[in-house]
Amino acid sequence: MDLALSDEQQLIVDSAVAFLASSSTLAKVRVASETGDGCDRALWQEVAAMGWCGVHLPEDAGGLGLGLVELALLQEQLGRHLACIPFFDSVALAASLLRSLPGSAQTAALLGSLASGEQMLAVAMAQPDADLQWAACASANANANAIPSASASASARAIANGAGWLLSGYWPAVGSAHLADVLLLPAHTALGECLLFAMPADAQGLSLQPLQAVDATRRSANVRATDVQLPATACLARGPALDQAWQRARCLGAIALAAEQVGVAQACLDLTLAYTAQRVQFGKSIAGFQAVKHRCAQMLVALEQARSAVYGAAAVADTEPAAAVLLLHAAQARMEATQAALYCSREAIQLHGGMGFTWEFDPHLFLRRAQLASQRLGPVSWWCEQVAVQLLDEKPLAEAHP
Amino acid sequence: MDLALSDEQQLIVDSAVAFLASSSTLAKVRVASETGDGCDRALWQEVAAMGWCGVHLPEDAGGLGLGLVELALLQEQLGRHLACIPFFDSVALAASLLRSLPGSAQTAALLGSLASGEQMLAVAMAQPDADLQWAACASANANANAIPSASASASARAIANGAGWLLSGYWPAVGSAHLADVLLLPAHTALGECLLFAMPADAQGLSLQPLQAVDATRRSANVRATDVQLPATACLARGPALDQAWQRARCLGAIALAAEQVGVAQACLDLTLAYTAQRVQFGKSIAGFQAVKHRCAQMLVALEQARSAVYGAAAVADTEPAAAVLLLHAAQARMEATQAALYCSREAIQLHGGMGFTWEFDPHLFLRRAQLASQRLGPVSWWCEQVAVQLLDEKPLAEAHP
Amino acid sequence: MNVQETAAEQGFRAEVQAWMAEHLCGEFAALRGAAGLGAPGYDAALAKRWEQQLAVGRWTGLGWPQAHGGRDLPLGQQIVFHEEYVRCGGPGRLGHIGETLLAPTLIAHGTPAQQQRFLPGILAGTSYWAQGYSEPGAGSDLAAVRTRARLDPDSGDWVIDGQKVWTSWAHESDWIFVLARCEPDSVRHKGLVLLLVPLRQCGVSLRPIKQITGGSEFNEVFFDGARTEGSLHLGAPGQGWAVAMYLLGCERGASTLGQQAHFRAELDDVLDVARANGAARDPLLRQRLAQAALGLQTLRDHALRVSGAPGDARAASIAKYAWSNWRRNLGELAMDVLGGACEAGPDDAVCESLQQLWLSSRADTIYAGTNEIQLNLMAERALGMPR
Amino acid sequence: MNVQETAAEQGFRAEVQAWMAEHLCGEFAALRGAAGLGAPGYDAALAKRWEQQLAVGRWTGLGWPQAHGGRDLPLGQQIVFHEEYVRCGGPGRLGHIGETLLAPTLIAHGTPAQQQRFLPGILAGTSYWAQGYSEPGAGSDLAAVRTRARLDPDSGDWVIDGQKVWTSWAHESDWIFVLARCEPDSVRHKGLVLLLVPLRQCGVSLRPIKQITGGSEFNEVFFDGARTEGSLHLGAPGQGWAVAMYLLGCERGASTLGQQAHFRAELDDVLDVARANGAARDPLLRQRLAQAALGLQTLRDHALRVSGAPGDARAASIAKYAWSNWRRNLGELAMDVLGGACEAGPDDAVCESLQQLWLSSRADTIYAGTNEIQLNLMAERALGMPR
Repeated sequence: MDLALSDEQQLIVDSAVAFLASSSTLAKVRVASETGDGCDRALWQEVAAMGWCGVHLPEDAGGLGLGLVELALLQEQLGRHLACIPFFDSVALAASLLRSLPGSAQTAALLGSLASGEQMLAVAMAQPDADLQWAACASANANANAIPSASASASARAIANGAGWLLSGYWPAVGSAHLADVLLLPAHTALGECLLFAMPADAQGLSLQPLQAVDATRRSANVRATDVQLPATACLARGPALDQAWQRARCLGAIALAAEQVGVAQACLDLTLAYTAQRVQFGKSIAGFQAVKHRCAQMLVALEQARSAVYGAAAVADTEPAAAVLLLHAAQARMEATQAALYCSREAIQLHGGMGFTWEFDPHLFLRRAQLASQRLGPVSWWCEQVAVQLLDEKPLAEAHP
Repeated sequence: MDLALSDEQQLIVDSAVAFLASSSTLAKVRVASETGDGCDRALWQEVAAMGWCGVHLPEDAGGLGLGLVELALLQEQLGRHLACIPFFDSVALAASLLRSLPGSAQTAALLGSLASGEQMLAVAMAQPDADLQWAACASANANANAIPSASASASARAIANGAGWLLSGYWPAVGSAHLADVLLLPAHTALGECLLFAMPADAQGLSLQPLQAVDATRRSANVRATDVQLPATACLARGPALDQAWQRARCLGAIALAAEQVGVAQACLDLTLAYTAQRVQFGKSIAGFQAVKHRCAQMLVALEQARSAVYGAAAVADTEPAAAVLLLHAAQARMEATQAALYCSREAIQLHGGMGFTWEFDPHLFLRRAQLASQRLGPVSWWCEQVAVQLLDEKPLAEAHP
Repeated sequence: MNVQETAAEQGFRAEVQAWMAEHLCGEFAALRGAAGLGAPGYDAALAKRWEQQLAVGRWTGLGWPQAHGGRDLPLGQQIVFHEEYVRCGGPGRLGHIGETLLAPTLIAHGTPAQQQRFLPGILAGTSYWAQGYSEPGAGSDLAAVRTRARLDPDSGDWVIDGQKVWTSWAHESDWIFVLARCEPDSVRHKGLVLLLVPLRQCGVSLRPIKQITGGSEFNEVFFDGARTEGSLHLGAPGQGWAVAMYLLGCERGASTLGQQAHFRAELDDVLDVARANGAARDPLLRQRLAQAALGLQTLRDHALRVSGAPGDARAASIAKYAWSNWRRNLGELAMDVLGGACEAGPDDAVCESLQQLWLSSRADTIYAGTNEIQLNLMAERALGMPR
Repeated sequence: MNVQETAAEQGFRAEVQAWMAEHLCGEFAALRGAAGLGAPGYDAALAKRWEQQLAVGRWTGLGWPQAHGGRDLPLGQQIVFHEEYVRCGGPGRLGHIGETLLAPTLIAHGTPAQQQRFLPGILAGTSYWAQGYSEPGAGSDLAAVRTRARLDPDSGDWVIDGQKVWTSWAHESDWIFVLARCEPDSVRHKGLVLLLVPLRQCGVSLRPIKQITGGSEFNEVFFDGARTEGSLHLGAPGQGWAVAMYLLGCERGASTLGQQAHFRAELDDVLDVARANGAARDPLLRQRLAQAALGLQTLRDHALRVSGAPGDARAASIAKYAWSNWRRNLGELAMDVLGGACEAGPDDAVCESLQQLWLSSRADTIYAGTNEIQLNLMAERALGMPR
C-alpha cells in the first residue's frame, strides 16, 4: 500500500507541467478569457492530439486505458494553469457518466468522439437539493436515497411520440454548455420516470443563455428546450441504471474537480512565494515576516493534505468500490481540496496586499475559480451530510480498509 | 447614546478590581477548589457584606437598586478571578428568575434572603432541547415557541395533595446545587401544566449526586427528588407567567454569564502577556515574535468586541425590552463572549508552551471555565438558531433601534 | 451608558427623515441606495450635486465647531444623522475625505488662512479632496516616503516630484494632500511635510488602477514638477508625519456608524436572497447569517463604547480590523448563499451586487492598513509588546 | 500507487489478528484498548510484560535489518501490523522511543559495540529508553543546550551536569539519551554530544510534572555529576546535533499509522456518544463529526503518500502539524458532543475518557515541536523562506 506516484505517473505529470508551461500561460489564459468565449481551441486541439481526452477511457473506446488517478493528475495541472478548455465538463464529468451507463451503440459513439476531442460534451448535473438533505438530517432517518438521483436535476418533461421524444425544459447553470456539441440532459416522463437524453447543440428549439462569468475561464449557461424533437435513440438510459450511473459520475466528477482545486491551491502558493520574496516593506523582504511565513506554511499544509486526499480518493475509485465507499472518498477529496483552494486563493490576495486587489495581478483569477468550484456538484456541507448519514444513521459501513 | 461607563460604574469596577485582587487570588482559588467543595465561604460573606448579592435588585427588595449593567460589571471581575462563590447561579440566575415572576410573599422572602447573602439559591434550568430546535429549522416554520419553556426542563412530576404538593423527579447538572439552601425546580402536573417549586436543600427525599468537576471552581450536581412533600406555598408560579419569566431569566442569565466570559478572556490575555514577556527563546522574549504578537492582538479584538457586546446587551436589558429584542441581545453577548473566552483560553495554553500544559500554571483553570460556560444555558448554535428564526422566518422585527 | 435615544435625538431623527424624503427624489432618485462609490455606472457629477444639496440642508460639518461654519452637534445626534441618512437610502459620500479627514486636521493644525480658504468649499460640497499617502513599493509602510518636495527659491512655491498610489477618487477630486520628503537626507518619519496640492495642473497626471471588481476607484498619481503655493504646508515642514497621523486618527467616531448602516443594507440584501432561494432553510447558512447580524450589532456597540473616548489607542485598530473582517466574511457568505446560482443572467441586479460585495470586500482587509499592520499596531501600541 | 492490499499483506493481517486474539487475554486483558499511556491507573509493569510478549511473537523490530535481529519487512506489512494491532485492542507501546527512535539511530550512527549491547534489550522489551532533549527555559529551542558533559580524565567516564524537562516516561525507563554540551565555549548547534546514560544511578534524580490531565507522564530529570562510560557517545563528540536531528527524523513512517488507528478508536468513542445522546441529530455537530472522520482518512492517505519518500523535507512537519491539530479539534468536538452533560457522575467511564481526550490533546500542538515551530520549519526548510 502506498500513494506515491509510480514512474509512469510521474512522467505524465512532468510532461503535463512542461506542456502547459508554454501552451497555457496566464497571458494566454487572459486572452482566451477576456476576449472571446473563454475557450482556447488551439489548446484543445493539442490536448486532444496527446490523447488526454480519453486518458481514463478503455483503449477499445479510443482512450489511453489509464485510470482516474491519471485523469486527476492532468486535472491538477490544468487547474494550476486555469487552462481555458472544457476538460472538466467534457472529459471528467460527461465521459464518467457515459462510461457508467449500460453500454450501447450511442454511448460508444459519443465516447469515441469525446475521446478523440472531436466533440465537446456538457452535462446538466444540478446542485443536489438542499431541502432534501436537511429534511433527512432533521428526521434523523437513514435515508438510502440521500444522494439525489438524476431526477432531482430534471424539471424537464419528455413525451414519447411517433418520431421518438419531444423534450421541453429548463436546466440552469450547465457548465460549458455554450461550448458543447452535445448536451446530456435528464428529463421526466409523465409517469415520473427519469431518462437521460443526448441533445445536439444545434437542435431546433434549443436555446442557451450565457451567464455573467464570475470565472471567465470556466463558464456556464442556462439551457432551455422548447418542444425539441429527438429520435428514439437519443434516450441513453433510464430508471435505476441511470440513477446509479448518475451518482457514480457525481462522485468521479467530484474527485476530478478536487484535483483541479489542488492545482489552484498550488498556483496560489507559488504566486505568493514569488511575490513575497521580492516585495520589500519596512526594509526587508516580506517573506521574512513570521506572519507571512506562517500563512504560507499553512497554505502548504492545506495543499499537501488535499493532494494526499485526492490521490487516495482517485486510487480508491480505480478499484471499482461500492457506491458508499466511493461517496466517502469523493467527499473527503472535495472537503480537503475545497478548503485548500479557498484558503490559498484568499491568502494569495491578502499577501499580495494592494497588488492582489488589482485586475493586473493574477491571484483574483484563482479566487474566482476557487469560489465557483466550491459550489459545483454540491457544496462541502452537502457531501459532509452524506457522510454523516453513513457514520451516524446507518449500520456501520463495512470498513473501506479490511 | 453611548456605552462608555459612567463615573459611578467605573467606581464599581475599580473597587471590585481592588477587592478581588486580594480576596480572590488564584492561590486562594486553588485552595477553595482543590480542597473542599469549591466554595470560599469567607469570600461569600465579604461579597454579601458589600451588597453585591442584591446589586440589581430594587432597594425595597433589599438590593442596591442598580441594574444588569452593574451586575455584569461585577460578573466580569468575578470571572476574571474565577471567584469560588455561587454568584452566577444564585444572584444572576435565581434572582433574575424570581424577579421576573409575579410578585408574592414567597418570592419576596426568597429575594430578601438572597440579596443579603444569607441564603444561596440554585435553579434547575436545563439545556434547551436540541431536537426541538432543529425540527423548527427543518420545517422552516416560524416557531413562536422556539425558546423552550420551563416545561422543557421538567421531567418531573408534581401531584397536589392535602398537605400541598408531592414532588418527584430528576434534574441533571444543576449549577451550584450542592451549595444551595433552596433549589428552584420546575415540574409538571398530571395535566401537563408546568409549575415552579422552591425546595429547601434539607427536604426529606431530596438527594444530590455531585458531578466530577471539570471546572472545580464552578460545580454542579444531579438532583433527585423522591416523593418530597412540600407545602402549598412552595409553588412559586405556573402557566404562561412562569414561561415568560423563565425565558426572560434565561436571557438575563446569558448576559451575566457572558460578562463572566469576558472576565475569563481578559485574564487569559493578561496571563499570556505576562508570560510571553519574560519567556526567552532563540535569544529573545517570545513576545517579540510576530506570530505571538498577532495572536495576542487577535485575543484583544475578540475580548474588546465581546466586552462591547456584553455592555450593549446589559444596557438594553435594563430598558425592559420586548422578549424578542432581549433574546437578540442575549444571543449576541453569548456569541461574542463565548468565542472570546474559548479563543483566549486556548491560545493562553498554546502560548504558554509546555508550561501551559502543567497543573501548576493557571491557564487550564480558565480553559475549564471557558468550556463549561460555553454550554451553560444552551450552546451558541442554539442562540444563533433562535436569531435565525427572527431574521429569516418571521416578519421583520420592529428594529431594536428606531 | 445609555442605549436609548433622548427626546432630542428622536426629534432630530424625524428631522433627517423628513428632509431626506423631500430631497432624495427627482434627479437624485438615481442615487438612492448607491452604497458603493465604485459601482459600475456611478455618476460622480450627480453625486457632487447631491453633496451640494446636503450642504444647503446644513447636513455637512455636523460636528465641526460653529466658528468654522459647523453645527457642533453632540455625538448622539451625529450618530443619528449618519444612521438615518443611510436608512433613508442616502448614497455613499463623495465628500468623505474632505469633510471627515482633512477638515478636522485643518481645524487642529491649519493656519487661519488655510482654514478660511478650504473649509467653506468642503462644507459647501464644491471642493473635493484626495489622499496622497501610499507609494508604490511601500504600500503599508507609510513612512517609506520617496516623493520629494522642495521650495523653489524663485517662485517661493513648493515643487513636488514622485508618485502616490491607491489614491481613491483622485479623478473626481480638486485637491490632494501629499506626504512628501522635504529634507533630502532624512529617513523614515523625519523630514516630511504634508502639502495641500491642486490636482488640476500640468505637473500632475493620473492613471486609473483597474480593480478585481472591474471598476477603477483607485489611481496612481504622478507628480512631475507639480507645484503648490509656498504657504500650503499643513503643520511645520519637517513635522509632516505627526500631522499625517493625526489625520488618520480622525477615521473613527460617528461617521463609522454611517458605514455600518451601509453594511446593514448589504446584509439585508443577503438575507433577502436567502429567504428567496431556500438558503434560509439550510441550518449551516442560518448560523452564519445569524452570526453576521449579531456581529454587525457588535460593531455598533463597539463604536458606541469607544467613540466618546479619544484617548483609547486600541479603538481605531480594533474597529478597522473588526469591520473589515466582518465584511469580508459577509462577502464569502453572500457567495455561499447564492450557491450554484452565483452567476447572474442578464438583468439580475441583486446577484450582481452580491458579486460586487464579495470582490470589493477582499480589499477591506488590505487598504487603510492591512490586517497584518493592524495586528502589529495593536500588539505594539495597545498591548506594549516589543517591536 | 496502490491502495489495495496485496495477498501477502492480507495474509499478514490475518496472522496479526490471530496472534492478538490468542495473546491479548488473561492478565493482558486489562490492557485492551488502553490508548493513552498516561491514563489514570496505568500499570507500567504489566505493559512491560506485554512488550516482552510481543517480542516473543516477533512483533518488535519489524522494519529493522535482519542483521540486527529485525525482520526487515516491507513498508506495507509494517503498516498492516501497526493498524491491525490497534484494531485488535493493542495498548499504547511503552517501548516506542527505544524501538522507533533510538534503534534506527543506533543502527545508522552507533558503533558495533553499542549496537550489540543495546539493540537486543530493545528488541526483547527488557530495556526502556527516555529522551533527554528539552531543557527548562528552552522548550522549543532545542539548540539552547546548557547541560554539560565532560570526560573525567581519571575514570574515562562522561560526567553530566544539568537538567532536562518534558521527559516522557523517565520514571519507567532504564536509559536516557542526553543531548549535552561537551565543548564548554561552544554555542547553539556546535560542540554537542549525544550520550547514552543509565537512569538508575545516584547522579540522576526525577521530579514528575503534574499535567492538566491530572496525570504525570512527563518528568524533570536532574543530572548532578551523573556518569556514563566514556564510549557511550552516539556519533562523534561535537557532532551531537546532527545525530539528534537524525533521531527526530525517525518519527514518521509506518508507526504513525498505528497512532492513527488509536485516533480512530477515539473518534469512534465520540461517534458512539453522539449516537447515544442525540448530538447525532444536530446538523452542525454532524458536519464536524463527518469532517473529523474524513480528516482522519486524509492523515492516513498522507502517510501512505509520503512514507516511502525519505527525501521529502516537508513530510514530517506537515504530518505533525496536521495530526496534532486534528486531534485537538477532536477534543473540542468531544466536549461539544457531550454538551451540557460534559461532567461525569461516578462510573461514567466514557465521559471521563472524552474529558481526558480533550485535556490531553491540548499538549499535542505543543510537545515535539509546537505548532509555531513546525510552521517555521515548513516555511524555512520546505518553502525556502528567509529565516
